[in-house]
Amino acid sequence: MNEPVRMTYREACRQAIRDALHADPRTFVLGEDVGRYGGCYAVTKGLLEEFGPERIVDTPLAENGFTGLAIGAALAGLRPLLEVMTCNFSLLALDQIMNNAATLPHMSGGQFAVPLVVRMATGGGRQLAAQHSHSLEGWYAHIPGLKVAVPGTVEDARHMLAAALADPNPVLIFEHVVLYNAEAELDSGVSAVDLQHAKLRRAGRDVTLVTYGNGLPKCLAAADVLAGDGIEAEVIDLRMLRPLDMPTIVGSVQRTRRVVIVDEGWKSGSISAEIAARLAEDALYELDAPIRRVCSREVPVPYAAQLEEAALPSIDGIVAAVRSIVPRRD
Amino acid sequence: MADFTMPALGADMETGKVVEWLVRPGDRVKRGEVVAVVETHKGAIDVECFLDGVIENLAPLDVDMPVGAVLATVHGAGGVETAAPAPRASAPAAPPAAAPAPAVPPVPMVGPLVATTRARVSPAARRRAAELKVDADRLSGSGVDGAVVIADVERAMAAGAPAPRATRGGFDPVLMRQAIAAAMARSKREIPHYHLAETLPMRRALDWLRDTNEARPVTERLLPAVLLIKAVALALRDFPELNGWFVDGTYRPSPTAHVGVAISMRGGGLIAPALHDVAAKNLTLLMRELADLVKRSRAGGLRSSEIADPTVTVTNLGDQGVESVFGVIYPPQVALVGFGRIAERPWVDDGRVIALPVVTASLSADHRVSDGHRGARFLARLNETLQQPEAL
Amino acid sequence: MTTKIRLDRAHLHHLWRQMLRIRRFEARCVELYQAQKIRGFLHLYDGEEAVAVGVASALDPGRDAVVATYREHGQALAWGVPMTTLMAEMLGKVEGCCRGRGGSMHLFDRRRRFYGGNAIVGGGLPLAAGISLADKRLRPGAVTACFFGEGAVGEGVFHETMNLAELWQLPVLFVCENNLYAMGVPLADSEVETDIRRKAQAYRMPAEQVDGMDPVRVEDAVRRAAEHIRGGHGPYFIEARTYRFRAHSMFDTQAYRTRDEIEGWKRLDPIERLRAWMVANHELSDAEAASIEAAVDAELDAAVAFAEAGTPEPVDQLERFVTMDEVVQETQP
Amino acid sequence: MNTNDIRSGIVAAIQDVAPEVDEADLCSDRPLRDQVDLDSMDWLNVIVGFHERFGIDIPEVDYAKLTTLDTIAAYIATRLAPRGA
Repeated sequence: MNEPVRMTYREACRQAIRDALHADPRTFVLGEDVGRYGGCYAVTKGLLEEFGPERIVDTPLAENGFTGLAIGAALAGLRPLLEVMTCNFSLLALDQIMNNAATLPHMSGGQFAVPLVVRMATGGGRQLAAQHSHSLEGWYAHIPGLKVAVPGTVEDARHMLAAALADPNPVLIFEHVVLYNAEAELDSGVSAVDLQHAKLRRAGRDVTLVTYGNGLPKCLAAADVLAGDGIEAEVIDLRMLRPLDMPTIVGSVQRTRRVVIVDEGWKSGSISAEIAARLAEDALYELDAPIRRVCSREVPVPYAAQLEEAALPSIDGIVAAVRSIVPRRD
Repeated sequence: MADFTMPALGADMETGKVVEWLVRPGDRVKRGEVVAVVETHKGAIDVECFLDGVIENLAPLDVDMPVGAVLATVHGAGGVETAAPAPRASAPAAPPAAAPAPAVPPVPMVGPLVATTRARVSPAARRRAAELKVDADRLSGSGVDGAVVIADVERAMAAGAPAPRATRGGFDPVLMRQAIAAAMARSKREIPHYHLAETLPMRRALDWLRDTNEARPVTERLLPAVLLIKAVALALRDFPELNGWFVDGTYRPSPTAHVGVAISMRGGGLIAPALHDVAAKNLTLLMRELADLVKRSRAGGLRSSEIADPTVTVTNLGDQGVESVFGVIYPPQVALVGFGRIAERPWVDDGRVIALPVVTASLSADHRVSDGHRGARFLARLNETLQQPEAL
Repeated sequence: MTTKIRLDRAHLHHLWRQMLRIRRFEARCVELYQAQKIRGFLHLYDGEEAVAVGVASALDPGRDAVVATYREHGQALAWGVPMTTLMAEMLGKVEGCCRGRGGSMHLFDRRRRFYGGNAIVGGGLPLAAGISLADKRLRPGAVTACFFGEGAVGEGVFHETMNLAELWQLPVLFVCENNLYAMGVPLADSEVETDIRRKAQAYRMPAEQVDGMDPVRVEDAVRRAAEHIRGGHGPYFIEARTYRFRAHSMFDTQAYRTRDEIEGWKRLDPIERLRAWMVANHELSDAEAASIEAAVDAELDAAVAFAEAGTPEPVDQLERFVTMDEVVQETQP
Repeated sequence: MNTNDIRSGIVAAIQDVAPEVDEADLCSDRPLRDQVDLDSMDWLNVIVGFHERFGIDIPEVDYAKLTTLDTIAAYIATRLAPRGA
């Protein structure tokens, strides 16, 4: 396998899909403009020519319909790989995802599994304005029966799909629009990843930054800024919003005693709210400072660049949050 | 003879009233026949009767009745015996209980509190302690999970708890000596000590230890000291009068055993930092904490803030070759357990003399709080505990 | 009654027995509901038995698949789901077909490819399309029957699914049980086009309307539909015009229709009409009728006994199956 | 790993536990525990120090052979020998 070692997040997603299609004849890709157009974010470019219309299926604009259809196909023996162009359009399919995909295994008394993978672009930062800039992965992490993956690195983009397709449960993979162009070296030693554990991306002793997706590069940048002040920030990449790997988060907080959660969702009822609540419930005595959260401002994401930037979590915002709970090193 | 009762016509229906009877007393009714019209909060509904027979004593019209109340009797009838026992007319307006749900065991919704690596002090108590310049880490907590809460801080302030040690970082030997002198003098002055000793067979414990260590890497190797400390903590669970604090004339037992381990400093001097929740920790964790504590304290690296306040102290002078030790209690504690050297001694075992490794365990205790009788029982329990090393 | 080519006696009895099983099962449910042994929502099938029985008789349960609605007892019984596990499910027992977790609106039976009821109007339509897509590749010739009420045609997902099915030539049979009322709203107050069959023509899908009060006509129509589908000619749409004798659900005062209208339709009761026709044509003796009825009552009493002897699922099983360890329908078919 | 390396490794492990010890003061043929105040915990920490520095696990039963610096060095040398040090 002379796979190029250096690739973009987008190419990693495409290579993962190509591998999946070669690996299992039951797997097929369906979604809006995944075929001739090559995918709204060009992730499936070239796959129609390579695999044909039977396995790369352009769908009509009918999210609830084709999502329900994908669930039915999964019930009856296929392995559909559904692309809902962006999470903004998934709201139309929320009924099928929640009431059927997430619920049938339990409600049927364990008679059916729903081996379905749904990929969606998510997040803002491309000036697409409010209706195309939502960050809804946290909502889906509220639903028992689903698994929610938020690959923040090229490596996870490359390998999470295989794990998701092997998982008997419905797995939603959220790919942040800004990350598609990120580029990185792939470690040829890594051929698979799990869908369970968070990962320490940067060690530090003074504060724990908990984040995922497009929050990861922002937190790593913030950590570099803080290092200049002598503050060593530890960065935890959640990788999964459900299941939530609390032991890794708590383990880090027990060392640093301070935590900032960075989440592109709106604060109210977000995944960051859930993490903060669990820390207060299970690790209260480990904390030497209040929990801080850096989230999107509670506004519909505006089009104008400076407004959008002000609305989304920023590196400066993260640095400021850390400084508000870490005593200055003088 | 069977009762025709007010049917449950909907998920949220609690009461209804008959607004029209479609049969007369004495009529013959057939299964599934509509016999009445019942008014509910959603409107009038035809009601079937599932009994065959002659219907009698029809309930009065326009009287609100709970689900299950008897509306009529049908004699010469079979049919499904209703879940609601008749008559229910007198039942309170509260919704009739459906078949009682099986007793639901309280499913613990909250995960277990993470085993913390330091004293549990609530954020509020920590802030108050800072204000009052009280070392919250050294207080024993009365809050949930044994946490130090504001009340503890304020009570300690009232009781004149010692201010936090002046020096940050390592220990000033002179200050150290003065502190020990003051504590020992106060102990002798205030605490009416009584002393007891007992020789404990150690064959089972040492054999178990030898076998256990053979199976472990050197980094997890156990020492007899950690067995002794754990045994003390376990034995203390039934002797609250030996594990706690005596402050201002009142004694407060501690819910758990924070065991102070007397460690002689390399540069002279003595400190007794605590191992927390000893009873709740396994030997591997305890050994790691003990090894770390001893290494840093003897090398002078222990910080004052780390000396949390123990609720009992164990001194182990075995290494120095002393056979038994009768120590002085550290106030405000009320007991001190001492261990001498583990050594082979002659021992009469059912009429024969054999060589047996033994250790002399001693108890110094505060007679204001406990009596010799209880002290002796504690040593006996300590012995029993040490005879089952695998349970430590 | 159509003059079917050859209606043998055994088959007529079969149709009648199946409808009778459904009718009496529903009556017993009312009784158990009023005795508070069945709770929640309960939607009964009285009057529409001919549709479920006609469809099941023309298809091949186990090879073909079904996706039903929340008014699904008739479909489940006609498809062969045992009365015992159904009743136990209604009583919330672990011996129920879904361990007591689904209840009346969510009955599933994997081995018989009964892919459940669905309490979301129209929620099952895309599922059926997806199942048939899988069958097209994995089980050629299999048909998926998708039941829904005329109320579902108001849902967007109905139109999305109809288009997908015809577009991708999926082997799915759409069976619209048009009982004239969506809960309390008569068809004319919710749809501009009340001839539901014409909606299928908008997607160039072959469709026909059939008398949903006559199991023989329904079976005849479904046989033609199955031939069309198994022949690889894509989906087929059947609008069965039928009527429900009971309320929408247990707590419905039926203010939206008159008693006379109900009585009028009751004169078309599929069970009584088939009985009368068979007696007139010497296909059913009184003795045979009595023995069939006795057998149905015995099966029903046994089912209720089985259900009442059932046990509640232990609460410590609450989180089991929230996520699955394997694709159980493939590892343990 | 020649004898000098072993010797300095041993002394380093001891200093880890007893920082006040100076290598010059140690004579290599007198019992170590007469020259340095090492209780059973210190001694275990020294053994762990040997484990970390030389990658060898010394069983408790061999403690008796480790009395002086010389005997300790000899013991460690034999334990390392098979690896063609």
